[in-house]
Amino acid sequence: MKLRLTAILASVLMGIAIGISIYTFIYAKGASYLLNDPAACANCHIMKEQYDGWTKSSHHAVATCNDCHTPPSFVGKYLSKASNGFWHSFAFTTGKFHEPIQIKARNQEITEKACLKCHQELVETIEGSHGQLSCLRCHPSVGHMH
Amino acid sequence: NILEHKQEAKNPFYKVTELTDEIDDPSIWGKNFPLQYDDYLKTVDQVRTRFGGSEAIPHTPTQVDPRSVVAESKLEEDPRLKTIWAGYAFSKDFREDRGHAYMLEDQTYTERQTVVKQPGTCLNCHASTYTLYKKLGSGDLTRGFEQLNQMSFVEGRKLVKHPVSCIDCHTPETMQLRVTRPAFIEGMRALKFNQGIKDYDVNKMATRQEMRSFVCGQCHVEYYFQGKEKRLTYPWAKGLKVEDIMAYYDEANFKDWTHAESGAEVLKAQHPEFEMWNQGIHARSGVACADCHMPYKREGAMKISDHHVRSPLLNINRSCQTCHKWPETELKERVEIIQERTYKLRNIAMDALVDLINDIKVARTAGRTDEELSTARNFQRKAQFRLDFVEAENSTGFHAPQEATRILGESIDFSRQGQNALHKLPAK
Amino acid sequence: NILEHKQEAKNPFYKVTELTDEIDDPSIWGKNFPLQYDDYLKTVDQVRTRFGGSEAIPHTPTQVDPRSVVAESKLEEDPRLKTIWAGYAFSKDFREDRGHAYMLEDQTYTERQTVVKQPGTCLNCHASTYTLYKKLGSGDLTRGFEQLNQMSFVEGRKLVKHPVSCIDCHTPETMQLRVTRPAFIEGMRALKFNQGIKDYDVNKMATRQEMRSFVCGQCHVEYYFQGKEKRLTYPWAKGLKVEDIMAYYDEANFKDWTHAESGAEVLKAQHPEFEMWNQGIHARSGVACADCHMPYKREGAMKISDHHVRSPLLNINRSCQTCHKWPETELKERVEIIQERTYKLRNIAMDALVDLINDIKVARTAGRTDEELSTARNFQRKAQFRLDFVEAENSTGFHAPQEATRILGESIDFSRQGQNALHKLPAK
Ligand code: HEC
Ligand code: HEC
Ligand code: HEC
Ligand code: HEC
Ligand code: HEC
Ligand code: HEC
Ligand code: HEC
Ligand code: HEC
Ligand code: HEC
Ligand code: HEC
Ligand code: HEC
Ligand code: HEC
Ligand code: HEC
Ligand code: HEC
Ligand SMILES: [Ca+2]
Ligand SMILES: [Ca+2]
Repeated sequence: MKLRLTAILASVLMGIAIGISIYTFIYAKGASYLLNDPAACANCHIMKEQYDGWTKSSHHAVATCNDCHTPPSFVGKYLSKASNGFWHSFAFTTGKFHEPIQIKARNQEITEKACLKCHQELVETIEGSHGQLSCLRCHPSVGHMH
Repeated sequence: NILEHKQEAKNPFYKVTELTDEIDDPSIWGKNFPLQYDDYLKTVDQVRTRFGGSEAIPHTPTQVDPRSVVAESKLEEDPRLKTIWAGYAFSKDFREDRGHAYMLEDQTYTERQTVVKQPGTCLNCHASTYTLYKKLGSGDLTRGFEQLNQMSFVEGRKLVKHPVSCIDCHTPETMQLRVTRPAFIEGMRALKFNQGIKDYDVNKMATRQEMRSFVCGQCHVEYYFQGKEKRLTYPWAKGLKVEDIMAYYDEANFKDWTHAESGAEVLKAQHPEFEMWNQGIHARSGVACADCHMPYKREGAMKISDHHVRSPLLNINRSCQTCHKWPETELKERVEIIQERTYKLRNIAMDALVDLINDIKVARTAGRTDEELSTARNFQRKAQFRLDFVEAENSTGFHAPQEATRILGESIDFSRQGQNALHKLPAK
Repeated sequence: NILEHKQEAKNPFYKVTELTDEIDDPSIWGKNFPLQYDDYLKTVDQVRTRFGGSEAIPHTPTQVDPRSVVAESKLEEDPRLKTIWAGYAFSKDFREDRGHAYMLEDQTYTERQTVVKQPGTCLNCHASTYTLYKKLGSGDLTRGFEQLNQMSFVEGRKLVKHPVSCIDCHTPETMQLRVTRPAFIEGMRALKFNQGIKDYDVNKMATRQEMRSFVCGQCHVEYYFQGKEKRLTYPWAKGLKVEDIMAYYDEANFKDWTHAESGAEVLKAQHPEFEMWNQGIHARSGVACADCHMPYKREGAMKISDHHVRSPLLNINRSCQTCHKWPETELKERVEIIQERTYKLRNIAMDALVDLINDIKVARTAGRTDEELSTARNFQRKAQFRLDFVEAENSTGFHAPQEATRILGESIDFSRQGQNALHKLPAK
């Protein structure tokens, strides 16, 4: 009984949070989030650091946030953005996230693959047939200098 | 709530009251800067880490020492320290350091006060002395500083109210950092002169990033009281390395005390955090004290400096993870590996020094002359200062890992050589 | 020419010849991988760094030693080494190491060959032995390994042609890295067993990143010849720290030689790069030997591993700057600061050890019994191994800065305590 109550309570709260998040998503120009404009990401002050870094990075002229933070496929791109977009909004609104922000395994994977979108040819030689070669181990700073 | 977030982003702080250069009461500054003030007050917390932080030890208040809580005694933790400092006030009472909130009372009630009549100089690093300096020197900091140095601690103590306060690190109008301690200003001038830079003035010439360490360097340094004026002096004229400082003291032929058991004229090093940090890779990489001990934290849309100054191991994500993308547990382990290595060698160095002291004592009671003992005593002086330089440095080696173990290695060599020198004396 | 680049990129490996698991001649592999081969050939270059690299010293070819160029003699650089190794082949000839291209001839013509009859075991790390192992063991690496160990060096030498070659690190079909040295396979198995992992098989269980260090760990390690079978053994069953290795040797009560002047049964450490690197912050951060000694380089439209294995200080931009955004000069200085500290303490440790050896010698000639000398000799054994562990490690402390100075600090303590032990002997 008690359990059920808390469950209901939880889902209600969840509902509210989600509500707010969707509000956030819209208010924080969630729409532009789905575009390629890096400024969209910077709508969140919390993303400002990366944005500022990116403008100084070796890649600012050649790659936007989404080039490195979304999977190659068209659908995959929007799926991951929807999920990132929502969760970022959720996290941002509830303020529940680890600081400094750290890329999560799933997104790190996406980013690792993203490098190959553009550098496949260059690294064919070193990639080898065996074992994944992590680019970020040596190039963590290419995106935004840290 | 995001609306608020956007708000905050616009105006970082609200000016409630007009701050002047005369207000040393932090609670008034706190009206304009409540966030920093709240954190500043948190320095009363006591939490232990493997080698740092501090433990809250209950203490039954007495007439002479009304404190109800103190930090753990290092002398009880390691009685060898009593032998090493025999005859010096530190062998009476020496405790783990704790938060800034306690600096004034801990200094006032340490038993070290009961064994020696301490000068007003002590207060330079344990109280908010800026306004007092100005008052005593009628506007001239340095003259005020000289006045306080020459008072007795008891006299001086009556004239101060607060531990280090906002005004000691900040200019009220701009909140810019500033150095308010003449001893640091003079120490840096001597250091820079040695490097070929004339008339160095930290408040004019230091970069902002440097100031984020210099404000700490006003107190977290090795020091001595020069002459009968008891002028607080930082021995940096030859450099900041342990060898440079030792050379400075030798030239001035200065001694802190004469060792009770061995009769050697020895030195005591105190909290050379600034000097040690300078030898480390972080200083070289431009990482300031404040980066690790007062990391930025987010309050809504604002980034503020965490004024709860403490062990970074109690705040690893903010103190370290902005630069090191390793998990907290991993970063903690990295520190402890460095500290364990330092601690292990420190213990070997301590045994070596205690052995030397005992051997000299024996030779002395056996009637060896001062002349016969001089070589061994000189080795003790060398070994003692080096050991102390690491022992008294509060990061247990972290601020400069390899330098700390290198210094201990030399300390060991000197202690053991001292023993050999005795053995080599012609039998009689 | 863009077109050409595109070509290259499409099939990075021009398969001009079929590589089999029997070909140890690198020039044949070079047909498929000309870029790597060209760099591989560059290991003949000799360039000095402050503490590393190597210097090309002209040498007039003789009957016994036809080399026209050798590396500088460390014995002449520091004669104290002769005292420390008195009675051991190393006191005859010990030189700075140089590029892989020289490994076979330098081993063949070192004067250390003239003083002792060396076993075939030596060849494990100085020649391409993979195909030979297979031949001798008729397919079974380990059996072939055992065969070679039991031959004399002279016999074995006739059966090898090349220094370490492609086949010793690579599987021909995939170019995947592999470990071909049974001694490393067995050493790692023992080490992992000690950590609670059973039947560890490096070639099956190591990650690609680990392999980028393990291929080097096949040779850049401390070793000894076990029993009369002269089985090449890596003393890792208790761990990789100097204490663990020392404990292993003590338990096996193994000695490398009996010291000519002191009569102590001592150990010689050789190139423990792998062990030392393991104690350092880079290993902990997943940085492999190949990351620094074989950094990626861009050749036209592709990136390849620089097979010109050498001091990273000769290639700082590729070896360090991808991870450390500091100027080259700054990175070089950081290394040299670490090395200078290590070198300074290494010299102190060396003086201490030489003093002990001389004191034991004196006591010995004065007719002290073995029993009376045993304590001092045991101290010499401890001090000698620790000093050597840092001295023989070729990064002059860089691979693990604090660990290196910690070890030297202990070495100093043991040497000086040894002297004290002698002085404390009852007069007679
Ligand atoms: C609504 C505010 C907001 C916007 C807009 C936003 N982010 Fe974030 N982002 C966050 C927050 C909050 C986090 C921390 C989430 C966490 O760590 O759980 C985060 C974390 C991340 C992370 C690392 C954490 C992870 O999940 O791996 C990446 C990568 C990232 N954002 C990329 C982007 C990109 C690319 C855009 C634009 C396409 C973007 N963000 C737009 C708020 C935002
Ligand atoms: C949208 C295409 C694109 C993506 C995605 C991309 N890059 Fe690049 N990258 C480029 C281009 C084009 C250049 C050359 C630009 C220049 O030299 O300034 C470049 C340059 C570089 C360089 C050399 C300049 C430097 O910063 O040192 C490195 C290293 C690099 N990329 C690594 C990466 C890694 C690692 C990733 C994945 C995290 C990545 N790139 C993702 C297009 C891309
Ligand atoms: C072990 C370290 C390491 C790893 C792992 C690594 N790189 Fe690099 N990378 C380097 C070095 C060193 C250079 C500089 C080469 C040079 O200067 O010739 C480099 C250069 C580059 C460049 C610039 C080439 C040029 O000169 O324009 C690109 C692009 C690049 N890497 C992409 C990648 C990608 C993509 C991956 C992952 C598949 C990767 N790297 C993995 C070390 C690494
Ligand atoms: C060239 C590739 C590249 C581009 C462009 C790029 N990033 Fe990243 N991003 C990365 C990499 C690589 C990491 C992981 C860093 C690491 O592992 O240390 C990362 C991590 C992050 C993180 C998590 C914080 C962290 O350091 O782990 C955030 C947030 C983020 N990126 C946001 C952005 C935003 C916003 C933009 C656009 C303004 C952007 N990125 C553009 C490569 C890129
Ligand atoms: C790179 C980070 C870093 C920098 C920079 C740094 N410290 Fe520390 N400091 C530490 C760590 C880690 C410890 C160990 C804390 C522990 O053992 O709990 C420490 C310990 C201390 C302690 C003892 C703290 C305690 O809990 O007892 C003091 C005092 C101190 N540091 C002062 C300074 C001063 C002054 C400076 C600048 C001159 C400085 N530190 C620079 C990281 C740093
Ligand atoms: C140059 C600055 C400076 C001066 C002068 C100074 N102190 Fe301190 N004191 C410190 C710092 C920094 C600490 C904290 C680090 C530590 O404890 O090692 C400290 C800690 C202490 C502590 C707490 C830890 C302990 O030692 O038990 C006492 C008590 C103390 N001081 C007493 C005194 C007395 C008495 C004098 C005068 C003889 C004095 N101090 C002069 C800077 C100073
Ligand atoms: C006016 C002198 C003074 C200044 C300025 C000062 N400190 Fe301290 N600090 C002290 C004293 C005294 C103590 C010891 C207090 C006690 O033990 O009662 C101390 C203690 C500490 C501790 C130990 C806290 C603990 O829990 O063990 C840390 C860490 C520390 N200071 C860091 C800093 C940093 C970082 C700065 C600069 C931002 C700084 N201090 C500036 C005098 C000073
Ligand atoms: C021991 C030195 C010290 C003391 C005492 C001190 N501060 Fe600070 N404060 C700092 C440092 C260091 C910074 C960082 C300044 C910078 O980065 O330029 C800072 C920054 C600030 C800032 C700028 C915003 C921020 O948070 O970075 C404000 C406001 C501030 N302090 C208020 C106060 C107040 C109010 C007090 C007293 C309750 C106080 N400070 C006491 C050292 C100190
Ligand atoms: C503002 C940046 C910054 C901060 C904050 C910082 N570090 Fe570092 N750290 C560095 C740099 C830079 C180096 C030097 C290596 C390099 O260039 O990457 C370094 C090196 C190290 C090393 C290797 C050096 C050694 O002696 O083994 C360790 C361990 C380390 N940091 C731990 C920490 C810990 C723990 C903290 C927090 C208490 C911390 N760092 C805070 C930038 C930082
Ligand atoms: C983080 C970079 C780095 C890593 C990882 C590293 N080394 Fe080194 N190594 C160096 C540097 C720097 C030197 C000093 C070179 C000098 O003094 O000229 C050095 C020196 C050496 C030398 C002597 C070179 C000479 O010029 O005489 C050898 C042999 C060596 N390393 C082997 C290894 C092996 C084997 C590993 C892995 C087990 C390894 N290194 C891992 C950076 C590294
Ligand atoms: C476990 C691998 C291993 C074995 C077994 C081995 N070596 Fe070496 N040898 C090395 C490595 C690695 C170096 C380069 C590092 C160094 O010189 O410290 C080296 C360097 C040398 C050098 C050049 C530097 C010097 O010492 O003058 C000579 C000569 C040499 N070895 C002779 C021998 C002889 C003779 C034997 C047999 C008794 C032998 N090696 C057995 C790994 C080995
Ligand atoms: C088969 C044994 C063997 C293997 C495998 C091996 N080495 Fe060596 N290495 C040697 C020997 C032997 C020498 C000394 C040659 C000489 O002095 O004649 C040497 C010398 C070196 C030097 C000194 C070069 C100089 O100029 O002073 C470096 C650096 C080095 N090796 C690094 C490595 C690295 C990195 C790896 C792995 C990628 C590796 N070695 C793998 C046996 C080996
Ligand atoms: C001492 C060990 C060693 C020797 C000998 C060696 N290699 Fe390598 N080789 C490596 C390492 C380490 C890598 C990096 C592999 C990885 O990252 O998985 C590598 C990588 C390669 C690659 C993959 C592409 C690249 O450049 O990263 C090729 C092709 C290659 N080597 C060819 C050769 C040839 C041809 C020879 C002989 C002329 C040779 N190797 C000798 C250690 C060695
Ligand atoms: C693949 C990445 C990588 C490469 C390559 C690399 N390092 Fe590092 N280095 C690190 C990491 C990670 C640390 C640990 C500190 C940290 O976490 O930032 C470190 C720490 C250091 C430190 C501080 C530790 C100490 O003992 O003081 C120095 C100095 C350093 N590296 C120099 C070098 C030099 C010189 C080279 C080239 C010969 C090199 N590194 C190559 C990643 C690397
Ligand atoms: Ca403390
Ligand atoms: Ca060399």
